[in-house]
Amino acid sequence: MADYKDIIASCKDQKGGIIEAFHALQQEFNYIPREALTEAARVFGISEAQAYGVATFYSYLSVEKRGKYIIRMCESAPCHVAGADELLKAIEKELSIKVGETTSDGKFTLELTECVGQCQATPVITINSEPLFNVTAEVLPQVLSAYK
Amino acid sequence: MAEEMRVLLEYADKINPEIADEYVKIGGYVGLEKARKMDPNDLIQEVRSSGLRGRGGAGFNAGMKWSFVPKNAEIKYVVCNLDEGEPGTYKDRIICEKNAQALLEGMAICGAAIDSNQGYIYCRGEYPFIVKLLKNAIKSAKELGALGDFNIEVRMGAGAYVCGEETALIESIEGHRGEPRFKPPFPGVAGLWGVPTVVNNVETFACLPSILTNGAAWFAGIGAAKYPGTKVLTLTGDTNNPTYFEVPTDYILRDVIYKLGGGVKGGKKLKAVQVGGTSGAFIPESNLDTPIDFDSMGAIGAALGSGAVFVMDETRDIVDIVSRISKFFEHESCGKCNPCREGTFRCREIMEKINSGKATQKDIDNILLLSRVMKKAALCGLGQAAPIPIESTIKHFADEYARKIV
Amino acid sequence: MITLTINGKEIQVPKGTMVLDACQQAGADIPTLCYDPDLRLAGSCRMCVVEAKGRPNLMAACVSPAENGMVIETESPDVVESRKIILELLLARHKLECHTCERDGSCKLQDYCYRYGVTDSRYLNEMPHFSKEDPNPFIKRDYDKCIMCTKCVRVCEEITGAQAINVEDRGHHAKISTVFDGKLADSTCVFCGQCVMVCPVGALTSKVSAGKGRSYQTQSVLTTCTYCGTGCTFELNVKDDHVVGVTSVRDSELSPVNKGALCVKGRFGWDFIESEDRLTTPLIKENGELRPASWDEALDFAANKIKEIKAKNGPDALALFSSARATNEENYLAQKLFRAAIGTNNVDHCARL
Amino acid sequence: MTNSINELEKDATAVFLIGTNTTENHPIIGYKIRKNVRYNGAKLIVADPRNIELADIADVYLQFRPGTDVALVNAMMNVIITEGLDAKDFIANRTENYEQVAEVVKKYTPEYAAEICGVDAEDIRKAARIYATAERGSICYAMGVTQHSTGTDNVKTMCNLALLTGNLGKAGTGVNPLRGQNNVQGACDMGALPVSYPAYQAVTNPDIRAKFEKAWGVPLSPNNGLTIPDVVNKAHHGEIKGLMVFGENPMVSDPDITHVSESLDNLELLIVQDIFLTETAMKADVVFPGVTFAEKNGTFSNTERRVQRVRQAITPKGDAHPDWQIICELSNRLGYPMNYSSPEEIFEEIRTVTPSYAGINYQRIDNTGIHWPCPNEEHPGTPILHGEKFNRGLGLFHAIEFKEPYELPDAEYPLILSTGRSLFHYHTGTMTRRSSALNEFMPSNVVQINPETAAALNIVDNEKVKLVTRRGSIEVNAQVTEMVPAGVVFTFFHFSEAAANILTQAEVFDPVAKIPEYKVSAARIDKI
Repeated sequence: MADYKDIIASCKDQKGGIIEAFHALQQEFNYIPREALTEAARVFGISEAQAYGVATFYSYLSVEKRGKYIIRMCESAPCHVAGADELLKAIEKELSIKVGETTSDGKFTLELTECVGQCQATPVITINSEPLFNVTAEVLPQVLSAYK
Repeated sequence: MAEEMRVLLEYADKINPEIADEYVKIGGYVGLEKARKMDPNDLIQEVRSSGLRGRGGAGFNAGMKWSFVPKNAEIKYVVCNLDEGEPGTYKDRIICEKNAQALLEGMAICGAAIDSNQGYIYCRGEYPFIVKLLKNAIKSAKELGALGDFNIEVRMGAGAYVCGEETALIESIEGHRGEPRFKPPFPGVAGLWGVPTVVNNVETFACLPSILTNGAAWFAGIGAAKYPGTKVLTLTGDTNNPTYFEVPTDYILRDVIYKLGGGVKGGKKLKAVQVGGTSGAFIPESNLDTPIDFDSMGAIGAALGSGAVFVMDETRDIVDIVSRISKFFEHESCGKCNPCREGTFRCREIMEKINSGKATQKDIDNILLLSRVMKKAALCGLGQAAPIPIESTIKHFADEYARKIV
Repeated sequence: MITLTINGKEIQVPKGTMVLDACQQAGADIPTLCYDPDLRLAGSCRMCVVEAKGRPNLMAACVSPAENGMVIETESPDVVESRKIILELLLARHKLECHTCERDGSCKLQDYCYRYGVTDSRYLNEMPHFSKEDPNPFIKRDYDKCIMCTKCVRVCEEITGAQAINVEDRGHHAKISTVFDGKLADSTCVFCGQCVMVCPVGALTSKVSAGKGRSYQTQSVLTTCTYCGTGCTFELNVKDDHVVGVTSVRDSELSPVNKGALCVKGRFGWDFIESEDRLTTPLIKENGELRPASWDEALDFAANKIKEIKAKNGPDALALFSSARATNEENYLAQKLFRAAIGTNNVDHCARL
Repeated sequence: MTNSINELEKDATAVFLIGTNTTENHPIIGYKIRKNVRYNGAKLIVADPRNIELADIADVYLQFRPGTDVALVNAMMNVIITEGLDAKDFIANRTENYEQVAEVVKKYTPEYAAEICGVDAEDIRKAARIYATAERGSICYAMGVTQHSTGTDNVKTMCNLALLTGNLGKAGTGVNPLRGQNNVQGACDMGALPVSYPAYQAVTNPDIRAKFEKAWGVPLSPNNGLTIPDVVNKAHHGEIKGLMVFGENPMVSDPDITHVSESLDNLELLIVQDIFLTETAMKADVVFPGVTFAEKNGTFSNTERRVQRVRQAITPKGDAHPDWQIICELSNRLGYPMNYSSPEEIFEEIRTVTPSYAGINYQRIDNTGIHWPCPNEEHPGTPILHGEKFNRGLGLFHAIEFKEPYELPDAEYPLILSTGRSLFHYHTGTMTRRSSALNEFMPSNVVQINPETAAALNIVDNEKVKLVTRRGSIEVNAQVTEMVPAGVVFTFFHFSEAAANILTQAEVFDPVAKIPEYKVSAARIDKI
């Protein structure tokens, strides 16, 4: 695993780029580890409390450990009418977790999201930001099996 | 007239948007070259007289917006809003995927007009692949020398609808919580890092190359007189053809749904259509013959907004959908101002109560009162717009509510 | 100068004046919760909204510059309706325990609800549960009373510069927290209590003063701090002849050095005054033990001994360590005592220590 | 302070902090400086052996070896002169003796001083340039500069630096000692000093003495009195027989407490007037119960010379008396009548013999205090000294050579020990140790040790250790922290049960100011 200090340092020339650094950290760790947040605050010249405020503001950033794959289920109106609720229930059942939880093997974390801008093929889920289209309860096990 | 008119998307899928050279071969970067030779004042005037109005939501004349930027400021920024978060909207993504170079060229034209050599594109966190595409496109354009000394940096959001609001977007680029600022000062005077900043939407910038190439009069002659040009729409919901279209702005809503969209899915009847994203008003069938331009939409209490067109068939439960929409706003409120932070929360509570059949007329009265206060007292557009779906459905679909209350 | 009309009254203000100040100049009392003239503007509580003719929405007076020709109403039906609803929304998230709240009687939420006749909230339903015990001896944090004005965040950042707290999360989940929502003691907090000073409600209160008296039960006496040499001024809160707290004076005339800002010692280090250990009677040493004595006895004892030494060894066998804690008047008298009454210049104090 | 506190928030464009842990010991001043740096872009130079909070936001942080202040500042002057950054007009018009200083600092090249101070030569250059090129540069210092055997030299060197750059007499400039006690300025102003009457009027000057003899109606001693260390020593030798200690606690605050204790035990008469039974009061023959600031009226003069009101809020506890009344009673019994009806009446007398206070009265300072000098009732007070000219006319440069501290580390005592204050306590702890919240938060002393030093000694955080010097030892918990550099340890003097001043030296003082060398003692740490 890359060192969080190097990851943060690679973003330091972007003025105000702490969110970029958070993205880069999440690329590696899937969340923002505490010591990395402290380091990022230092590098970007803001307080830890401020950095924490930023990290907790955005729904795609997390300061809590998450699984290897983050499944985000879109809930916005176009997906809602396309059956998002049913799909969500199917995912919860399939993985035996509720929204916000991580599977016991640390593989999947399930989150809700608002519109991901792929409304040509609803309902949509994303796995680690990759959109998957027209997902139904029937195809779900097959879709998830592609993620090891 | 029921045809698409493709200006921005004319060469969709015919060129690789990441390769500047391909864009040049179809006449790209001619507009920028022309702009660079013009006096900045004349350039601003040219854009102004084209009648181009912001495609982001507020519909402000782009040239006019630029003219507010103080000439004497040493540093100025051009910022592109690619945070399209309105549910049902993905037209900026399409424009980037099909014609990213036009966006870059448009930003550089704006740079020439306001004397700025630094641009930022703020791309929503849901589109990491667009960030990659844009970075490649910028690299290619820089290597070709097409952008001259104009530089563009791409920054990625991280899941916050409110960052589509221009001052929240600026805060986010600065590395802060994406909370909107109060205005004035407007970004044109004090924006990114406190210096004058023009913030326009992807689609607005992408219109500029053709305006410069073909002339302001050409553009002004397309579509609605007061909101000229074309508009990229995305059709979602109960439609037979859930995809994007580019149409002139005098195109009417009925044609979007029935001609381009091929009608309501399953041959059902239409109950409602919501235009402009999830903050838009619900439009009943009776208003379908309205042109989509900004002012015509405004006249029926709706808004063109992002150009999302969400179709709901006769079987849809309006209260359930609005209840879901109220959850969206609760989730996306930044929490800075009281009317929005508390209001969106209570709106969701009341909508869920109505939806579950436990509410009374008193609850409807309470939510209408709350909506009125949010609209007039919230700090930014999010809190002001959040009650619109509620109000418009209580107005146009009262029977749907009446059915659910005790 | 620009001219504007406020509640039918025409007034002139310098360009750049905010509507809030113009309203105040026109005699209109505008309610505010997030506004603080010493802090960066937030414009977020929206209590100060006023109606400007010709504008579609209400404007927040604190962040809106006055413009020439503006016509403003500060208590129009729309304005009053908005303020009432905002108050109801805040009441719906505010743990109502005025009966035991330290800030009962000095709470802005209470004051404004009273002013606008807001008795309860039609939006009362789910309540937030943000409060948890913060084990520090100085500041009680009860965020179930917090109304999110963020003055504490701004004062911590801008006046003290400790930057210990910020808004965490967003929307209705937003709350004030330290990094990773930890204890204040583990943060960069220096317990200056500036946050307590600016909190408009009972979300942040002094643990040292808790239960000792509310604002309407106490008298305030302006004085100067007894600790370091900065010379901060503050008010001692007095109830039944006991000091029960320290509060800030924000007025720069009355608090020229600190403008209400204090440090942990000034704000929370006052209860030594009421300590059980205080000396309350003169003492005389007898057989190696100090025993209580009357003033006459103690003073006579001291005076006689001084006279004796002076007679035997001369005045320079006597010395005074005066006090850098005592007043000018006392130091003057003390040195005068030794110089004029005893006759020695053996006078010093601990300026070097 | 030559200048006022609020200038540090608004006017200063560069601030040079040396030997002051401002945010802990003068928090409000520290906050103002931080605000100026963060929001107005003021430059900040911090010189301190400890990595204090403000070092985090400093443009240059000089973590120099304790006691090498003169070498450091001489080198800054060397840079300023070499690079032509000195204020030539100011030097020519308003100062004298420049040449001597220029000559002395020649050898203090940044490289030479860097060797002595243990800092980077380039940082000395940077610091010098920032301070010298600032439009308005302010020097602030505290006990970190003065509590040395070379304290007076250190202070004079700061003055040299200000004179060299013309940073005096304007808003945001000056040489600003931050004084540690609420009324240490006032006590000095009031003549609680062995060599001067109120307003620093020399007791040895016959004209002045005549003035005071007239005012007070008795003949006065023509001889300078004794300083506290001299009194303690002479009590030890039996020459001082009687001592009155008023609101002081030398059994905690003074160097080498064992020595102090012996001295006090040797007295025929010890009178203590205080609010608590302090460690000193326990030794007294007679104790007068005084009152706190909350129980009396009067005035304090703060570090910027602002005279402010103290107001009585409650009646004195029990049978305690306001201190001024006790002194009057005692004086009356000594046959020298003092009959004042109020502190205000005393203040009216002060004005008549204290020219710098002559224009101040209780009405004028009812709301806002006034900075002395204030010679008459029309005078607005003087926030900034030395505007047009210095008291003596021209500003005098003093050529100062660097001298090592008295007690340097050696094989037996390899560490440098400095003592000082915590944010959470005050002085001898008489008040703060009895403030419930403060004492709960910080109930006991610690010794700060650098992780490297701690590792070498096999000591872990929170471990109880024995801190030893040639005078004695205390047992304290180790606080392993980067705040102190390797080889330096720091402890607080507030705690009588683990009193830092058991460890400090009573035989070493600055020869002029008689200030003890609290900032440098040779020490060692033993495991327990």
